[in-house]
Amino acid sequence: MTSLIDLGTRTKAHVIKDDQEAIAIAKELAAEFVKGDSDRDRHRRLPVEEINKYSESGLWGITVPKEYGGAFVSNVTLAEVTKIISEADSSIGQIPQNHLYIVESIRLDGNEEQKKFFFDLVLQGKRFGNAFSEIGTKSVVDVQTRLARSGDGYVLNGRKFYSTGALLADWIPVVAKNDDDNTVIAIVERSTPGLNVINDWSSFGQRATGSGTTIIENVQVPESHVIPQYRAFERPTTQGPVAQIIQAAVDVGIAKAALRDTLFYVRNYTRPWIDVELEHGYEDPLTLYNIGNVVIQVHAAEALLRRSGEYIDRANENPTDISVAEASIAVAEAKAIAAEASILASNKLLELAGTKATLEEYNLDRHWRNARTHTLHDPERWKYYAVGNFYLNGVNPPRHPWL
Amino acid sequence: MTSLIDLGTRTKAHVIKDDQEAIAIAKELAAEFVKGDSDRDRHRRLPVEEINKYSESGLWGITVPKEYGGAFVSNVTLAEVTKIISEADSSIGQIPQNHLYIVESIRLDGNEEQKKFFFDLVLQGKRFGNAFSEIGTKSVVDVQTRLARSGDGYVLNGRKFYSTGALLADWIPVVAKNDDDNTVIAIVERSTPGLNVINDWSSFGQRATGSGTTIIENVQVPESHVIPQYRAFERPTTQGPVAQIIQAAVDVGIAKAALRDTLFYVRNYTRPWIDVELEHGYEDPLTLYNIGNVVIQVHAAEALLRRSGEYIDRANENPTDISVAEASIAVAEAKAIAAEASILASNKLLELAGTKATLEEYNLDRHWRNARTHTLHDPERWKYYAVGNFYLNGVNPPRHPWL
Amino acid sequence: MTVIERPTLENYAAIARNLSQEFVETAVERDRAAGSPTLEIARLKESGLLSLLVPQAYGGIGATWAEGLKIVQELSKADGSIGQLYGNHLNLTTLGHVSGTSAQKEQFYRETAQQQLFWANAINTRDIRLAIVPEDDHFRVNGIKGFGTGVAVADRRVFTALQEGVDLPILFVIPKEREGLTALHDWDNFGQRRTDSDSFQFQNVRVEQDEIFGHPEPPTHAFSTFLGIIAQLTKTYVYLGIAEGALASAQAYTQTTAKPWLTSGVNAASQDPYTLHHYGEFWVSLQAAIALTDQVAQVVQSAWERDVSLTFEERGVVAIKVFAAKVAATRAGLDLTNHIFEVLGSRATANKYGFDRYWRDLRTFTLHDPVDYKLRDIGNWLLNSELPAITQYS
Amino acid sequence: MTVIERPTLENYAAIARNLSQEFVETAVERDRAAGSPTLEIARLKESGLLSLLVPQAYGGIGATWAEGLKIVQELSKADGSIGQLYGNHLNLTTLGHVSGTSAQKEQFYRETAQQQLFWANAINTRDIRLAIVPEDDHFRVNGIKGFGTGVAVADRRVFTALQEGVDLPILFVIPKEREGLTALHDWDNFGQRRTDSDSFQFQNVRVEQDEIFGHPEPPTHAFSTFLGIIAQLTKTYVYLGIAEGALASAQAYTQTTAKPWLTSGVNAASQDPYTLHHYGEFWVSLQAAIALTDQVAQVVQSAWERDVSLTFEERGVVAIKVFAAKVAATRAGLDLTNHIFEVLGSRATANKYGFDRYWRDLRTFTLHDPVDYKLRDIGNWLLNSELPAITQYS
Repeated sequence: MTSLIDLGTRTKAHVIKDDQEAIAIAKELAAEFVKGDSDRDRHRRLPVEEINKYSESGLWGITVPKEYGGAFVSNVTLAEVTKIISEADSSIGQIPQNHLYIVESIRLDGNEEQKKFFFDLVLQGKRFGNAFSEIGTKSVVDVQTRLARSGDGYVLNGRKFYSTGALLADWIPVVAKNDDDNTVIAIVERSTPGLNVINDWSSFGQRATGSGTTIIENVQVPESHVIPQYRAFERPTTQGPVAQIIQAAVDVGIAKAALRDTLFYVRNYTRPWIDVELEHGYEDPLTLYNIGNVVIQVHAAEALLRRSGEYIDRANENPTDISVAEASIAVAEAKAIAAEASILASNKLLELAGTKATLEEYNLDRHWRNARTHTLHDPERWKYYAVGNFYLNGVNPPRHPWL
Repeated sequence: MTSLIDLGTRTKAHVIKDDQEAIAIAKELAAEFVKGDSDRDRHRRLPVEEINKYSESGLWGITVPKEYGGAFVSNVTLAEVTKIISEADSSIGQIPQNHLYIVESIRLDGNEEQKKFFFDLVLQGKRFGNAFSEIGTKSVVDVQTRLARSGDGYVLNGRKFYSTGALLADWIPVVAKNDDDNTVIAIVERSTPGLNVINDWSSFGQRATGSGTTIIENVQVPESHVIPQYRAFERPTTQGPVAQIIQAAVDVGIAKAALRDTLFYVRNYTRPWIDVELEHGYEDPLTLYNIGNVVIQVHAAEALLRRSGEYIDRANENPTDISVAEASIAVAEAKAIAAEASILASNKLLELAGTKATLEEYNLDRHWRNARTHTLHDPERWKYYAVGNFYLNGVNPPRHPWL
Repeated sequence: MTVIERPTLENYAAIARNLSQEFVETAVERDRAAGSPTLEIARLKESGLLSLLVPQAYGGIGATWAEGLKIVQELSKADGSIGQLYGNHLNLTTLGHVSGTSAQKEQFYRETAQQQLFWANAINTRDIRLAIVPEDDHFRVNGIKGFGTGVAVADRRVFTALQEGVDLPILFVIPKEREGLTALHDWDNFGQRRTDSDSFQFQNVRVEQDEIFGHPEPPTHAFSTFLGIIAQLTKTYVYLGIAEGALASAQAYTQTTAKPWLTSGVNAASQDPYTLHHYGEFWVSLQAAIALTDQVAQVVQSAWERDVSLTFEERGVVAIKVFAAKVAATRAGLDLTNHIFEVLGSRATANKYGFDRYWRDLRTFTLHDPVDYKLRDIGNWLLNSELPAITQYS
Repeated sequence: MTVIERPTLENYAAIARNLSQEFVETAVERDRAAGSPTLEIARLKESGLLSLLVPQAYGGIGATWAEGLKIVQELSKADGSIGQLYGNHLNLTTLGHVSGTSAQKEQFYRETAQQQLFWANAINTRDIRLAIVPEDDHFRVNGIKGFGTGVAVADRRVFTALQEGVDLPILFVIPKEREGLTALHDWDNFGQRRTDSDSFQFQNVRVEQDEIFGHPEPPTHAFSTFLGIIAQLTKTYVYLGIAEGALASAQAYTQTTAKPWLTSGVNAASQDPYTLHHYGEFWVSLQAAIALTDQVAQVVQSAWERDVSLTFEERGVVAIKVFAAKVAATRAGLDLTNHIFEVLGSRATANKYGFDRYWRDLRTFTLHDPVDYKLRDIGNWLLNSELPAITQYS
């Protein structure tokens, strides 16, 4: 039994040719997505139509290598696109996170046949979801889901939580241990019997991601749909940093959204405080001071995000222990500062706007709820550790999707 | 009467051809300057020999326009060079600050004859000092020094404080009000009768800058040596942002120096604290956390410094009200974050190194003293104001050398 | 219905503690439901704690401000909405004492104690939509007033309205039964959701002479405006309570539910060195804010006891101290309610835990009036020896 | 030489205030000169304040810890070095009480009061270069000991040394006259410059039986190690004093000397809205740290009065509270001594003002033992109910 939601009428995706086009299209889409952002959050509404538009725009295919017909944009651009969309709606910005992760995984560890097959699907506009994380395990690397050999194929069993994007996906990649206890990814088509995706996401933030539970019962998987993911971390690759830069870009997007609403609200609504003789709230020198501070923190996060994209691009050209470690560390820096900036900006928004801004009709707390939820994906405190250990002791960070 | 210090034997400066060469030379010089940094600070010794090497290297001429034989490097490079030298010795890094300001002033407001004359001197390795600020006035823009018409030339009278670089300069530009009450710069050769530079700099930081007092008594100035500085602020020019990016670069250099010494000291000397069972101090997870945080703040300052250089370069290509305002604001952001980073890094250095690091022999407090002194050049709090006012209210910052 | 011991100076704190523990169990649920705090007020009445500040001479428990405000903190640990409602109530029960005639003082103290009356208000003098007009020997009130925290369920309801030709707002109290008042049910904010801070529509509401308080009027003595300072301190205790509640829940979650991070090398979340560090930070800031506030409460209590002999100078200096406590509590609380998540992890964002309510409540209530202006007043006193201007907020 | 009233419980605070005001006038000059605090100790002796904690039964002033440590804060306002010297002294004068026999307690209390003896030490147990060897009925000590704060000018000098075959260090006190001790004059640090914390070379120094304290030894009761906790609180008061001194000087400078910034639109630096804001911040953090520390001092005083009945559990909980105060004071002080410059401006960096001495002193002294480990202990207590390990620092 498979619970399927209607994905609506979809057309074949446009194929984007270069970085510039990707950014231009992202800006267009963002202008549209921002309109319903608050409403979707309030009603926990899955952005089905928006995600169709997003994937049809070709932006879900921009990391496909050139030899397979993609634009293979730089990681600077990938981060920029994610940031632009996330500023408009951070749930929509987060949804392709795992899709992009899988595209990278196929690029790094898929065989030629898999690359041809899946990259073609991606360029057509097909979407990958995610069934990676589990609940009730000892830690994030403890995977209970098993992919067992069965005839000339495999059979998959397990239960996943935090399945961001799975509800809206055409294919759902499932992280599992194989018979050798290596971590692999089995890519399962959404209508496969035994696959069940439930929208039971109940966090207070990133409400429209529909990051719910995936139940996998005796799902048949052909060998050709299994990616040997563990290899990505046996040698130096950009798998980890690419996963993280998208995360960081979502956080920066949230920070920018909070800043945007601060500027709008304070400029248009905030009254001057009674203790100061000013005509308008936006003249208050302390308000300006605080806004200046938020702007600077947000720009610093943007600048470190760009810088980390440059490091990943360099590591991609020549992936070595050190170039990949540098990329991981640069992304960790960006993610740490992005988390701080998003928390700062989403708090200051309300402090500067004033009590009236707490009315549910404005829904201005969603930026804080989104920031606070999304920045917890993996703990900030261990980013600082990794950065310190690299610079002080020359210890390369561990290779996994959280660095 | 003029007090002259011996500037030693000097040779004609090398002429640098491009950005890349400038950075390579800066790195070479830095490796040399860093050796005597602590010693010069401790003894308040003027870096005469070092400044000769610095100006002979050609780095004091890199902003001379191409049509006059200079490399006219980008402002990204100018900031990078200043940062590299300041990391090695922030006093040396600060000394050419006003020289570079005057080169920019001549480029913007000198006439053809002045450009030919002074740029040629600059490329030869001649140095400008500075006699800009005054003490005991109402605020920094209140200038008491007067340049009075006298025959076909002028006569100059006044008293200046904070004359960074003047002791080591060949020419000393003096900011004065002319008979029309406009602010001009009179460039006076060091041996001119009536000019007296005293090394009475007594701040606790930036000790080797010899930023002292200049006394000007009835100094004769020919018309050809007067630059109509006020014009730089009547139209949109990069005069202000260029002045500020050099300041910001010095602060970033100080932050980097503090971080460098933190890594060195903690790695080599710091014992583990008794409450934790570790063999080495550098394994302490809290130390690593803190170092990670300092690294990120310093990198954020570097990234915003580079970004502000890009803004100035764009404004230089097409100086309009908005492009110059954007450049000023970007530099204000960089300077604000650089100040924070330098204070943070120079404090954490000692916290992480431990009590022994307070021994005078290590002289590790110099980074804090330098940061605390140099970041006060103009108040941080009004940077935040300018940034906030620009982003919230669309108000362009005032045009003056402090923005 | 539970039979409750009548509270005395010996047992009121224990009663409040029990009540707080009772409230905390339903806090997440009540926050989600929002709506009217009918249940909470009923339980407060039954507890007998509504007469906490009424002097024993009038039949009350007779606690001091320093004692009474600790109860505001205790209840706020469970639920910021209850804390705010109860804090406001304590303030309003002394209105007859501070701004009333001696007859009003006697009447309001006594009936509050005897009948366990619950007080609420919509005083906000920045809202000028309510008009009062004299008519024969009484008054009539028409218009709208916003932010009527708990007014819908209150036995005594305090408002301000403007009278033509009179500069300062007129302060009055009317009983629940008084006709012509309609709640507009427009309180829909993301925090302090259970305070039911609706706007109220007045239609020809009658107000008697003896329901008008003598103040606010041009203050002839400093004491008449001292309740404004106490109100600031009361909010401070609500902030502290919310922060304390957040810390206690986070602590329990870390001890029982949170998981160790994969690179931490420890077996339990409660052993993570950074988690220990963060908890240390939370605790230090919170303890410092509590210590400062408790110290200031003693100062406020002494000033209160000076009654009408309180000078403007004394009042101003007390105000500065209260402002400092308020800023410290705001900072520590916001820091804590933002950053507990970093040690709790992703799963703690699930709505069933309701960990966001601490931030939503504190963020909402700390916006009541800006702390930046409290800092300015402190700076202005330090550098220029100026006392804060007397307003509803200072 | 000024004739000074003998201090009593009524006037000791005023005497300390006068002395502090006297010291502040020469503070910049003495900081620059560094060297030995001969003058300062002479003035302390003359003041009679050296017997502040000696019980009246032994001829002292008889102040409590809570009272005595406020004097450490008062003197530190003028000069962190004096604060440290005096704070150490107060601790050491009770050494006979905590770790001695009843004869030692009586002797040291009494002679300190009668002769106004000044005490100093180099206890640092992490420094293991000093060896003590039994010889007939006495001992001989040889080696080197570092960080002898004020030892050079002290009448009574306390050290620890290691004895072969004995696990724990031996604690002893010797008079100034004792032969064989040489100061190495190696204290040249950028802060607390006037503490003269030299290393000392011991050459065959004789130590009598009755100069050895019974402790540290494996603690049979918690009280015997309680002075370690008091030492942490004493440092906290030095930090608070340094910060208070910095704030007071900054305030005076802003009021009299600082200039308004060109775009500020105000006529005096003391009117700059950001300057007011910063002062508000400084004050709030400092007041919160002071309030917490004063509250904790009361707790320490109560624990002290429990004497040998103090339990390890009680000792541990008091330690946690002291740690919190220490962290709060460190944070507030460092923040203040770093950021005052932003409101003072460039000219305030001139050496004649000496504004950097507050930062140099505080930065140096707060490194004594890392606050991060205090935060860890607090977290470990909150989450795992573990009490801090008993060391010289806890």
